[in-house]
Amino acid sequence: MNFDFSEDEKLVADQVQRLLSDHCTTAHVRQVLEGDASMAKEAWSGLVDMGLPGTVVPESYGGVEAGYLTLCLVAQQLGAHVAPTPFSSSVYLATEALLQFADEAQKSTWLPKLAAGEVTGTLAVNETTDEVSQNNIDSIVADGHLSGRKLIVADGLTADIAVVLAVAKDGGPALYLADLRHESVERDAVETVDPTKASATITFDGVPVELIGGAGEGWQNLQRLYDRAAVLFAFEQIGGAQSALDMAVAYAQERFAFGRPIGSFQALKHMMADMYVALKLAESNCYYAAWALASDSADLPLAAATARVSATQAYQLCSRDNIQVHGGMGFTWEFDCHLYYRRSNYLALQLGGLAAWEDRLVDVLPLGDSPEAA
Amino acid sequence: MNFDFSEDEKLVADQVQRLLSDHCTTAHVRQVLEGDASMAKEAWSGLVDMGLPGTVVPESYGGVEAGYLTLCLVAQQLGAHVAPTPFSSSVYLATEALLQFADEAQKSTWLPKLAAGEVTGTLAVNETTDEVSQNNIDSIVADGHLSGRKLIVADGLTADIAVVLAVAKDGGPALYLADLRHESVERDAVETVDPTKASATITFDGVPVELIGGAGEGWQNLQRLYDRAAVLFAFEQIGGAQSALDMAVAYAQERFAFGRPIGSFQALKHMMADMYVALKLAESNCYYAAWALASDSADLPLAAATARVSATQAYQLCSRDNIQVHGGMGFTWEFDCHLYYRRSNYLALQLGGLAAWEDRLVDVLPLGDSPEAA
Amino acid sequence: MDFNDTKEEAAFRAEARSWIAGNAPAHLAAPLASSTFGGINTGDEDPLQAAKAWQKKKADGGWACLQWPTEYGGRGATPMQSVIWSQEEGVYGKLSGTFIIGQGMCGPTLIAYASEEHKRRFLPKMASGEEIWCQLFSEPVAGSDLAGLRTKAERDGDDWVINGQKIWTSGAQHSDYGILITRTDPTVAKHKGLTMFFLDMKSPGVDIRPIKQVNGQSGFNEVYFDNVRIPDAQRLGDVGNGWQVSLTTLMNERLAIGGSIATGVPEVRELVESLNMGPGKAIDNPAVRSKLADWYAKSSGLKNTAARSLTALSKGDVPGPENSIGKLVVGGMMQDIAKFAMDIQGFGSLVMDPEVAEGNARFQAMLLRSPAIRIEGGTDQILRNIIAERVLGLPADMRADKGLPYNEIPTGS
Amino acid sequence: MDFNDTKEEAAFRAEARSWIAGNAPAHLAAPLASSTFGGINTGDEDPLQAAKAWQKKKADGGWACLQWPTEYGGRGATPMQSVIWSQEEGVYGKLSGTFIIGQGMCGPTLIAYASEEHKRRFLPKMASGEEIWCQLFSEPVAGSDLAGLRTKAERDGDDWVINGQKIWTSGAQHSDYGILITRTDPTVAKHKGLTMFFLDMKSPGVDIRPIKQVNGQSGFNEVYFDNVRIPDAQRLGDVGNGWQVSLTTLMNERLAIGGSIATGVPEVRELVESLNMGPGKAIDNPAVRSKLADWYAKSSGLKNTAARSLTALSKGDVPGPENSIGKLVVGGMMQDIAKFAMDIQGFGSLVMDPEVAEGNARFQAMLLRSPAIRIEGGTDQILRNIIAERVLGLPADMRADKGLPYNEIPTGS
Repeated sequence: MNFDFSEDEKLVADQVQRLLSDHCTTAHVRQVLEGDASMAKEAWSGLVDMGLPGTVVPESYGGVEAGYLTLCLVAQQLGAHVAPTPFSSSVYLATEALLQFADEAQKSTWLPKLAAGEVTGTLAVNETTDEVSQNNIDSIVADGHLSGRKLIVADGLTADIAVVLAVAKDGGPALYLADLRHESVERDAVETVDPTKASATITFDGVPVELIGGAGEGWQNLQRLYDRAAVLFAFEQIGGAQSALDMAVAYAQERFAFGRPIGSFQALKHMMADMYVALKLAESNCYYAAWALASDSADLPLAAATARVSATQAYQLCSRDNIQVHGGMGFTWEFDCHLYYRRSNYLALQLGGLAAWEDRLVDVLPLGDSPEAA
Repeated sequence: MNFDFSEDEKLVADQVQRLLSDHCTTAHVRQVLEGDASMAKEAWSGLVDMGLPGTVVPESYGGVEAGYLTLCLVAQQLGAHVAPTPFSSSVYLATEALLQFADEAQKSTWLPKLAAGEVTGTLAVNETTDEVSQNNIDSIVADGHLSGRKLIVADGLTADIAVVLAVAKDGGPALYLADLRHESVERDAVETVDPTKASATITFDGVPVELIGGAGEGWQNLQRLYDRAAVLFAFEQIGGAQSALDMAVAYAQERFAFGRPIGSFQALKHMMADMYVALKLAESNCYYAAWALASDSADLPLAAATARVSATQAYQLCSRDNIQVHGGMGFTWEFDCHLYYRRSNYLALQLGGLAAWEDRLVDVLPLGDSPEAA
Repeated sequence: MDFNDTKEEAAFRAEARSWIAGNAPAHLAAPLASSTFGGINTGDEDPLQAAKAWQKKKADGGWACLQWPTEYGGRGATPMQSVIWSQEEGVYGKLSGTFIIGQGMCGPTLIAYASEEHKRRFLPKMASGEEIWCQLFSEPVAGSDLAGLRTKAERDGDDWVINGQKIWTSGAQHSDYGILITRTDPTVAKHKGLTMFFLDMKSPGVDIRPIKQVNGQSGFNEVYFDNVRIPDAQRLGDVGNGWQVSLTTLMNERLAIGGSIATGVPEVRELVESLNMGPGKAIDNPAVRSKLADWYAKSSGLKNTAARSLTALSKGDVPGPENSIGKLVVGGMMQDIAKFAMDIQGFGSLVMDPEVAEGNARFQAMLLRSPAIRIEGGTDQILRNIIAERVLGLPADMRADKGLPYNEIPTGS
Repeated sequence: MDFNDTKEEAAFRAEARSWIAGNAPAHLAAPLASSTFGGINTGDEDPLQAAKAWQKKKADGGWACLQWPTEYGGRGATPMQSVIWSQEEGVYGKLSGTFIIGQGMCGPTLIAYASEEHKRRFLPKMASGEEIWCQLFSEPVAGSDLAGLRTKAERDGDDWVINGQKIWTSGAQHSDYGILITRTDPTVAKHKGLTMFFLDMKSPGVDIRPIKQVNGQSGFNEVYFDNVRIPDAQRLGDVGNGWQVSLTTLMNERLAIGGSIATGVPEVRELVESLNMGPGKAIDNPAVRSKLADWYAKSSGLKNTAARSLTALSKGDVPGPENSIGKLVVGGMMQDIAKFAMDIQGFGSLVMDPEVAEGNARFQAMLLRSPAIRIEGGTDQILRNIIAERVLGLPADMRADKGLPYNEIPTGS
């Protein structure tokens, strides 16, 4: 047993860290937040230059085939920097859907472009403000053309293509590939708690699409895709949680009240200790999920749900209580606390909320598997 | 509006407080805990001498007719002293059931004896370790005779009579009155987390019983009875919570560590502040429920559920964290912390657990009634 | 114990109700009711003008600052009558937010410490909303540790000269006057060298800069003082006695804030009754029911606690620090409610566009505004300290600044 | 990253498995598996004798204290092999409780500080379970503030004379030896005047009194010392250096306790799969599912954190204070689980009689035992301080005893 990332994997993470420290500072994030940029462009270019959109794409499709463990550490860095790039939508969702479900022709067409960052993709699922289910998908595909409206699509403003969950006219739900640059696609910017995510409502009015994966298998495939993506999003979440905790600790050391650093008051010390504990548990669950993803383990659905549940909890706790540690400064626009708070709440809901993932965890919990901590 | 108890009501509470300070010290409670006594006898005699078992019994049946507000304050004192007496079972449950549902003959027979403390009563409902429902009552009454087994009956070892939920042979559930001194009644002591509650398993093997209230109305009547009793039990709970909090505060003031009283550490101060907040909210909800009970308000079901939910939470929190404040001493047999902890957990489950009461609260929440705190 | 009105209370209620029916801006009722947390909706009207208009009308009718003496623009009413008025005023009460700091905190401080002449000059216009007041207490270096403030006042003839900076000043941008706490002697212990004044916010040298909050609003301000002159006649209390004066203000803050407090419970209840979740509505889901019940019990507990305080007040008791629990309970609860309400809706709940997701913005507004509740007017941590020390009698924290003159207290910089 | 055994690990696992299959007391497997929290069930056999028999057999086979050098009764194994052994030992590991303090804490302290002669004399019999050891640290006045201890050691010729009282000594009643921390100089700062010894628990003047706990058990003891003599040769470390020695012991405590920890999660899961609740089983109830998922995620997080620590240990890293999280997480979680498990069963769950309510006693045992978890071996509050200060680098609490000689520290009495 060796429960750690390799030196090679860590090396890539260090490179990403350096890239983002230069080109994805909170000043860059704020440019997107305040509408002065659509994404952190140099950061995205840097990621593309490093070949990272193709991290898990086979070399035969132009990828670097570095594996999921590397991709997990990249995701952690993106989360730590609240990176406003199309990376997560394009890589964890669109590219992953094609890798898992597309046919050879589709892969040959799109994977090289995605791996090279020439096009970016996303996933379009939700149509209502109820948690998504098989019963509230009204988008329909007839004669190879998609009509319907997706209420919220992450990076939907900038993506070139989308994997779309829709219902076949005479069949069940399935995944389809749509080119968002088509004239019958209309995109409207959507205001959310995290404006750095380039969210859009997308209306399809008879847009030609291709089936990805089996007809009628859309719902199961979506679950499979979510399981895989959940691991990567969980790494973004723990990355962000760590940054929020670091920010809280630094402030508590330098800010004085009553003649002493506020970090010497137990109320705040213990709050940060609890943040650390939540983060540590989530981090360890993420490590296990990374292994399950990388090794195609049968444990993946459980490992993914476990990582997702604890990472969502950890990031929401750390980003919230980082504000509390900062006191009045914590809810000013000027301080960076809200960048983490916004992103934590966005990530908590993308792929479905905590309640849905808790339910999924219990669904996939095999009988008799209730570990004591060993 | 006047949201406070009257001077007369408070006077009775003071008298009870003095009685219990003398005759229901923790030393008395421990005699029952360790099996050296079946109840706190002097305390019970004192309560009887004051006429308190008949607090809400009309004078025409030998009671003192002092009203439910007085009874609530008596309950609070009993809770504060963790009193091991049959008071709650006999007064809030058996007497109350007769007052609400019995016919004139039954009232004339039993109420004077109950009011005078000559006999004590209880309520027998639960038959399994599932939360009670209409579907898990197997005790049956045929030709006026009851057969079945009640798994756990509070004060079942000492009570003379019991109101029993059973199913009529050719009908639905109903409440019946049984004399527990009958030869076909078998009682077995049952070990629980709170040995001071004289709990018993009671087996009825063809015991003659009388119907109380309408045939087939047993389930609704049980709910009505629970609503009323819940208010009184909630007062016992806040009484106990206050004692546990007082004990914690006193210890934190006198115990030193690291050269200072442990109550000066924020971790403990804030824990006790949270205990206080929970208690205060519960107390205020109890006051409102007392008014609803005393004034036969249509709000009673909601007020009772609200008081019950918050009082259960407050007592469990206060009794648990009182142990934490005491550190190692808190889980010794020698210190009194466990008396409150035991009782809080017993009271939390008698009448059904928190989940059941939360459910009931939402059941009876009228549309449009969601108060902002005024 | 009796929850019904006494005969006198019923008569007062009828009078209030009748006056409101005849005078309130009925056309604002609907927009006000749909206000989201952290803002008021007055439809096409300017919120400040709408608020001032209603306040003036109330003052003219004798329904402003009910508990103040009539000679200062009040009605000489009892606390109970004041509450009855609030109940009857209902949704129109949302228009009073602008005046709360002045009427709830500055007013009582003036009543306690200002000269009779000043009281007659300033209180009636404060009551009528013609003049708005703010409170200049917190500073960048003095938040929870309020007494650690730096803003300097130096005597110069009949005036004092003020230099320094305040922060978190609500409504400074439209205030006419403010009460200001300053340090007049840095060489004594920090609580002892403070002095309170009131000042004209249009005085030369006062510079007001709005602070943008996480939710994009700017209810708070920074206020800079550059050689601002205040006549000594505008001093409130003795020189060096500012801390005691501020306690009067802050005690009234607890009353003002505790008086009426949004919890988020009605909103989440409305949501779960309509939201689809699994096979039924969210309200049929046991996890939802459990949380709703707990939140209802908490908000009900606050409401009933307020009723108990009111009874005590009616009997002449002074409200104690136990009233701190309202904000402490609500801050955490509203964060939980907002998170939960969005969670059970999933990804779609992030959409704020009211055309596609009516009512959703409510929870997003709560999500973005509720962290501030746990901080403003005393952090959760300070409130727990107050409860522990002043209600439960537990010992104070160890003090690093104990016995030190203000200018020798460690500041870390 | 690889969760599979290496070839060497697989070979070791096979060897261990095979030996266990041939030697373990198979007739105890069923009763041991049904042990409730806070006690072990060995059927008709005396638990202590059963434990000693298995330990001796392991020692004879070379499977005791695996990581110790062979000359001291160990196997010279790696940390990873030690974990593989634990996994394979499975339910029989419950028999080791009696020896954990000796082997996990006293042993490493002897290895670090005892003379070679003493190591060869005492360690093998500690490993084989023939001699049981305890740890005499806490005192009535020195719980969280361990260094505030009072028990006095005074030099008298070649001996030291001990007077005082220890408390919370697990297993003192059947221990042969113990390690003991004492105050040898009350006139210096409290951490500086301490000295560590080991002693024969049968020495004249040692008086052991069991402490009855809330759950009725007496795993802990008070130990009184009345002029007990200890030869100076049994001193561990230098005079005045006892605090540093104790840190060795306590660091190993974290490893010993963190090594295997009951969470209550398997028990509650088993319950909710069989319990009726409303129209279905409890596990179909969303409120139950939500809690079960959270608890599972926590226990899984602990398990995976332990696996990470093990990897670090295999690479030669020293385990840090981050391992404190296990007990902190489990203490609160088990209290929640016990309360919840009983709550969803209602009143009937209070019945402990196994004939009517099989398995129920498990949750009652947890309810009565779990408060102790949050206290023993470092309270939740102390653990949060350790994490905040030693892992996150936050400043220490203010110290009322800072710079004071021990005998001038305020004690409140």
